[in-house]
Amino acid sequence: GGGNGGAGQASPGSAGGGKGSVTLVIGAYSVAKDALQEIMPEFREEWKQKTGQDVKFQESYDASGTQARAIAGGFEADVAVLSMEGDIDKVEKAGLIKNDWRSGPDGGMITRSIVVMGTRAGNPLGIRDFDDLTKPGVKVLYPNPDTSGGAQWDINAIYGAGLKESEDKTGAKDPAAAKTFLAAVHRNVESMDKSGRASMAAFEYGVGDVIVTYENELLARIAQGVKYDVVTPSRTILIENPAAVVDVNADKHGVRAAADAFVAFLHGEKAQEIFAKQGFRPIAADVAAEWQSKFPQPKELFDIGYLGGWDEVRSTLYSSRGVWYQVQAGR
Amino acid sequence: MTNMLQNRWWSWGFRSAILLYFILLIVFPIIGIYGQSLTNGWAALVDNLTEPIAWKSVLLTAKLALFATIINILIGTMAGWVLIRYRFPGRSLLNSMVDLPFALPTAVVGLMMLLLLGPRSEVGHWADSLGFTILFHEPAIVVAMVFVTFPFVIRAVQPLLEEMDASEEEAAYTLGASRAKTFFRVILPAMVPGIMSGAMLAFSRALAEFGAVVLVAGNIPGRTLVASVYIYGQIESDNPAGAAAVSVLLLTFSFLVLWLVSYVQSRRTGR
Amino acid sequence: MKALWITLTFIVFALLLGIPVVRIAGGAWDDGWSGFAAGLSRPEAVHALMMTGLIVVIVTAVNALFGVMLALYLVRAKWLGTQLKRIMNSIVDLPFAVSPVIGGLMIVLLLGPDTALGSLLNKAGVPIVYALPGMVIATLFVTFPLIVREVMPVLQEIGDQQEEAAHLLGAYAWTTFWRVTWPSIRWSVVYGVVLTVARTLGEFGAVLVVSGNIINKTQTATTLVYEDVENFNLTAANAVALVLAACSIGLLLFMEWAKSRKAS
Amino acid sequence: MHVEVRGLNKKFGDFQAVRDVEFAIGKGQLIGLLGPSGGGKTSILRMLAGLEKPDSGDILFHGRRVNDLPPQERGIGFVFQNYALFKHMTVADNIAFGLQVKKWPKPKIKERIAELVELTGLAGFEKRFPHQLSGGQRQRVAFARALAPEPQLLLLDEPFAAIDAKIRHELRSWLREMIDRLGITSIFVTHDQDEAIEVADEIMIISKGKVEQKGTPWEIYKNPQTPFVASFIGESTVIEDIASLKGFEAAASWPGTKGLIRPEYIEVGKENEFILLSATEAGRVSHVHFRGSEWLVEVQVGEIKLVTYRSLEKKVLQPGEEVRVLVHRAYLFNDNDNWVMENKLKEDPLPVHI
Amino acid sequence: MHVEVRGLNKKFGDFQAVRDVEFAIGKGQLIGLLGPSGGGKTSILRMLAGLEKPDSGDILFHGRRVNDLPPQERGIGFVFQNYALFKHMTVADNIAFGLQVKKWPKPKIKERIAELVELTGLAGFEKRFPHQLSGGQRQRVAFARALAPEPQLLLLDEPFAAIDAKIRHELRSWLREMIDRLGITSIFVTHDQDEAIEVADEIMIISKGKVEQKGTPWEIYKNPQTPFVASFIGESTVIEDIASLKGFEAAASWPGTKGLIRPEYIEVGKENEFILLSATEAGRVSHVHFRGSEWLVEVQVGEIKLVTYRSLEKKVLQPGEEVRVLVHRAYLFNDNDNWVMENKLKEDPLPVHI
Ligand SMILES: Nc1ncnc2c1ncn2[C@@H]1O[C@H](COP(=O)(O)OP(=O)(O)OP(=O)(O)O)[C@@H](O)[C@H]1O
Ligand SMILES: Nc1ncnc2c1ncn2[C@@H]1O[C@H](COP(=O)(O)OP(=O)(O)OP(=O)(O)O)[C@@H](O)[C@H]1O
Ligand SMILES: [Mg+2]
Ligand SMILES: [Mg+2]
Ligand SMILES: O=S(=O)([O-])[O-]
Repeated sequence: GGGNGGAGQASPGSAGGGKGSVTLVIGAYSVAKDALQEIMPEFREEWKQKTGQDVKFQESYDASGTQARAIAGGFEADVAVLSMEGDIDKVEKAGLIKNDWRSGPDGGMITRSIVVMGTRAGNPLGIRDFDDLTKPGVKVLYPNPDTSGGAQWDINAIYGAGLKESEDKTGAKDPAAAKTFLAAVHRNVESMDKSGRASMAAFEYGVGDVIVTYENELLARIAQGVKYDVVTPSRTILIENPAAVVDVNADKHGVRAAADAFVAFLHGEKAQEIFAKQGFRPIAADVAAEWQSKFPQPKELFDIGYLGGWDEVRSTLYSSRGVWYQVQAGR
Repeated sequence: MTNMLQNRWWSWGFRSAILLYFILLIVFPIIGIYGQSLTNGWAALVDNLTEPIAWKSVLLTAKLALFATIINILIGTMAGWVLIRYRFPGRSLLNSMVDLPFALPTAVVGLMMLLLLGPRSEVGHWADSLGFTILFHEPAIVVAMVFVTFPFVIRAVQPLLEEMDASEEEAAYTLGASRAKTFFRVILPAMVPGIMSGAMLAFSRALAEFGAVVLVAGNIPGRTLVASVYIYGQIESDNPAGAAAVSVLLLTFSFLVLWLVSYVQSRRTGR
Repeated sequence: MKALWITLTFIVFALLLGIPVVRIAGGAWDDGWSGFAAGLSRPEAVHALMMTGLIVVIVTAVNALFGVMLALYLVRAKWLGTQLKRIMNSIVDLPFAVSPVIGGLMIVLLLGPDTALGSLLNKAGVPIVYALPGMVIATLFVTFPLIVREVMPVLQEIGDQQEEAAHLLGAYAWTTFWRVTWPSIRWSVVYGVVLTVARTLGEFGAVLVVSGNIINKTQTATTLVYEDVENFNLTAANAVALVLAACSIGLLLFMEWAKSRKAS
Repeated sequence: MHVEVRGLNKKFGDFQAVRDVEFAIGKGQLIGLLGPSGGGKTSILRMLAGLEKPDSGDILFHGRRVNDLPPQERGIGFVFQNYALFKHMTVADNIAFGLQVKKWPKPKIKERIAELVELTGLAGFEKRFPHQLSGGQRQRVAFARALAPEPQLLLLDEPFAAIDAKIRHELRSWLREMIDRLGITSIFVTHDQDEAIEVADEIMIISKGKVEQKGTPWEIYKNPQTPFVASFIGESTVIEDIASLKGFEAAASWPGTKGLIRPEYIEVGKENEFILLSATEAGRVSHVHFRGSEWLVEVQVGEIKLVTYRSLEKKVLQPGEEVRVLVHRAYLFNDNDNWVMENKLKEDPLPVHI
Repeated sequence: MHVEVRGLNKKFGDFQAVRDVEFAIGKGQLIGLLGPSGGGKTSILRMLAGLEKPDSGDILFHGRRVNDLPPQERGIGFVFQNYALFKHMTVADNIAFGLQVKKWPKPKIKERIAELVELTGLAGFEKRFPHQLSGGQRQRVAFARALAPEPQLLLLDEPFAAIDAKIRHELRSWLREMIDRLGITSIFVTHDQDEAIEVADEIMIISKGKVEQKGTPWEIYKNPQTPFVASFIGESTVIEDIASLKGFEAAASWPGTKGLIRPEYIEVGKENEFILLSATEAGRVSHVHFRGSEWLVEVQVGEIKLVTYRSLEKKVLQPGEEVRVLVHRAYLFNDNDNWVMENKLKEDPLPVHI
């Protein structure tokens, strides 16, 4: 029905378990939509068998940061599925997540991916690595890190690759060289769209030669029949996407059990398979092993820890006068 | 007497209702934005505004919005005129299409422009061969702005033309004025309030348009980043004060322009 | 000369409106009728369209009433000083100068569950943000100037003598309005309403922020389209967009028909 | 400009507003259009100006058919009945408009505006907008605007209706003077018969879309060709039983004939004021009104009520007073014919003037 | 309704349109407002109606101050100078409006419309819209609309300006009759002096925002209180050197005094037409015009040009003819004073009327 009533208000009497139905409100980032929508029916079935209760989902998909802010600002999601821990942190900071979500299985992460490059079929420009993005005349697409969580991963990857390269050459991390590298790539950027998806769309309609994006995004497009080449750079970053129960909301709606179960389910085999099919690198060890061959390993894969963790990245890269700002302002 | 009292109460009630609505719905959120811009104090506001990326985006937006508005004034006046004064097959279809740009979701609009102006389109090719790119450059932004503000001038001009008294026009003819002259000296000035009304709306809307622009603008700071996208970025990167600061700049600018226009107009017609 | 102008108008319309619409229509039919039907018959599409319809009705009604009244006051009222009128006049347009995103954000910040007013209303069972009321408010804010701006110039053009005549014949504000003023401003109100409807159909930014975009709950047609576009579900996006476009065109064709019927 | 109109017809829907109108006007003439409201005067002017397309008929200026000429090219000045001022222009701009169109040099335009503003008594109002003017002031602007470019043909639709007698008089003489000087042909509509009679070279009476009569004021007064004209021009009383009046007994030989008597056909007074007492009737004053510069006297003669004027210089008559009434003449008409009949008993030694 | 106005002032911007206007009008009176265009007549009516707020001053109806009463509650009928018809309503709907507002029963409204439509000669036009009417027809609709609800106070701003003499006459008499029957108080603006004099109980002369004089037509004519009124009312010639005329030599004792002579103060004729030849001047006819029901004769007496009328019944004078001129009286005025002076040589046995 209509639009009355507050968001996330579960149907009454759902707390008890056993009978009736329960409504789970999911606030997720857009990229996860296809996978989640495949997973939900599976969970519904399982839950029904287990408790005899019907689970209904109310889903909202938006850019990760937007979603985080919406939840922090009062959107009563029971489960948050976001593209990076920083966004879950936002929700936590708003006092909505009380448990230590990182201590869960897989450190709270449900999927992995890496930042890769996509080119037109046949890789006409012969792009092999991030270095090639600095060549004059190469038109590069990545989204705007101000608005897109994905873009932050992309920038992190390029910046980190620069850092790694300097470390490989000189033995020490040279932030200045990394910054120069990032700036050189940035000069070739044709457009910074507001989200990874928008960037992908632009690429799909003929804009640019190379897109820097999540591996799973590219794989999903290729699975749809679009012809791209995936170029895995020699040095790139490992992406980890978290999911967490928003305690305050789940308790308020009395759907704690289902919410916990759902998050657990996301870590489970069935869900991980589905994620993998959608192009995510599974996090569960057994599934990961099974899919190992499907996902090429970059020469040097680093994680956010290499850059000092999200807090450090936010303060050095994305602060108001940080590296990213200086790159844009051309300083 | 009860009748009179009733009337007084009614009119008083209406007045308060309107004013209240106006204040609550319009003035309040706007004041809210001003307040928001000051959450971190004046210094922060000044900082946010002197930020080159910020003011460059505002300048760019104002410039392009002005362009778009001028284009819309021209084609809007023409289309409004043609749709009201001439009878020709297809007229009502055209008239019904006027509001399309509003009804179409901006996401689709942006996408269409991407398709129509992009490198794979005829237009894109043609522009490329002439040595400039439309997409992700200023022309695309202007086209997007023109598109999303297209109905304003037309719709503001039309009812005016319908209500206009024919005799002024006739008087001009008898004084020897050609149709063109009559249009420019007699009819157009009468249309000016409508054109202005429409143009102001178009200008404001163009200043703030996001959805359609963001897909085709390129959003490169200092070059193709428009204010609304900058604002969006600031919000997304958890700097609502910075977003509000730029908004405040646009709002103040807009307000001043609007005030000036209404002042000049009232001076010009003595009303 | 006349032919030239008509041709030019056709060209402008074809370039600016015709081609995109054809493209959209073509896109909606990419997978033939079934794709189009599937795009529209999804439960979330049906729900989103209903949601949009509901908002259109409420917003149009409220803004038509208040917009016309405010236009009347801004043009005629003597109890508002000239200066005050001029300032209000300039404020009327400001919602347009506010980026819809920040407009929506303001509503979240002012009426969200964390604010005094918001929590009060929430307790009373009327949640504003991430629910219909907030979406309506956001849309009201965003579309507010349309009707006011349509009506004001016409009120100025027709002058106040007919209204004075009605007053002297004993007609109070209400009668005067309905019997004398309304027939003259009718078409401007209609155009304003059509614009409002169209804008409401197409409104995205502000609604996205205040709605939370919950599928089958607060998702509107436009936010659905946005999501479909994001997910490369272009056929469905085009199908919904086409419905919105058709609504807008249909509304105006209906108005034209009503008008011509009245004229004959 | 020589103006000729042939077989002009105009219908609005089913309503025939103008019906077979024909006339010719010589260059430099000033023609007064008189006629009841709704008679078709404005419609005729609008067709002359090219603002309305005739259903049939020709309009010729200088012998050239101009039916298909747009108004711009007809060289016309038009004062609209409802002024049709340019609302968004000042008085000065309104007047200047036609001159600017004709590309007059700026200083000459300024001069002309100054002259017309002075003439129309609008000095000091140049910067005002029409909505800041009084009704008469607006009309004067319309007048000045139409005259400014000194058009070849002037069409004035009640140009003085809202203006007081004094200014009207001045404008009228100035108009007359300008017309004579420049040889402008003019047609003006008026409801003021005195005005028409005073300034027009010829008068055209229009009623129900038809030209009832065209001629000099004196001709029309002296020899109205239809009863309508006779009763429309001047004041008059229609008397059913005219044969009952002394001196008009002969009228009885035309059955169905009525008489029309104007105030100036009648003299009232005490017995000593008349030489030809035998031609007078006995009457009784029923009313005396002051009428500006005369007394209006109503007298009852038998069954008949007659109206006449009496000089303020003469002895004031009192209601109820017995007086003598001399009816000099009457205008007789029946369904087929109409003619003037002098009082047969009057042996006035002077020749008959009327 | 008894109407009283005290110290009324109105400025438009810097322009003082109405200045200290004071007057009182008894119930059932019909007052004619006369005055030059732009004098402030419309402004006064608008303030009475409540359409314009006076800057200062009081308006009292029946002794009650109504300044703050909205127009709806003043019970006024108003005929606008430019009609202000409801564009979107037919003639019938326009007339019915006031009645519907007053919730008259339908059949009565219909009846009233029929009556007014008949009266104003608009039968057959009930279904027309204003833009399909001629100027005069529109004005008649405005008139009918204002009168339909039989208001207590009628304000008519040149209600007959666009209407021909005949209909005007009828409407006028009907108005007079209705006013008398219902005791309606009325104020009407007119530029037609004859009209004002004919129907008004009292006349108020307004000039430059001030009331120059208020009184019965006869009072104003006989005893104009300012030179402005004297020259505004009726026709007149102002003579600088009045003392040079026979019989007015005494005027020389007030230096700076001018004379104002009306046509009806003067008689012209051949010698045999005068009894008191000694009081006449010698003159020469310079022009003779036909003026509807009289001849207008211009005579030159020495340096002075005088204008007078001559009956059509008398012998026609020819331009250039030598005639005798008798000036019965003159209205003398200087900066301080004004008075009427009779011709000292005239030994008219009759008492002086004027
Ligand atoms: N557009 C129209 N549609 C229908 N009838 C019309 C239209 N215009 C004029 N008429 C009618 O034609 C007739 C002649 O109108 P016109 O304006 O020529 O009269 P007029 O002689 O100028 O009258 P007035 O002295 O009142 O101005 C009137 O009866 C009028 O009602
Ligand atoms: N809105 C206004 N702004 C400025 N001046 C005005 C305004 N309205 C009227 N006036 C001026 O006030 C004076 C009086 O105007 P008003 O209309 O009362 O004159 P009136 O006596 O009715 O003249 P008329 O006989 O020409 O209709 C005029 O000089 C006019 O120019
Ligand atoms: Mg007319
Ligand atoms: Mg007036
Ligand atoms: O949707 S993104 O935030 O990942 O771009």
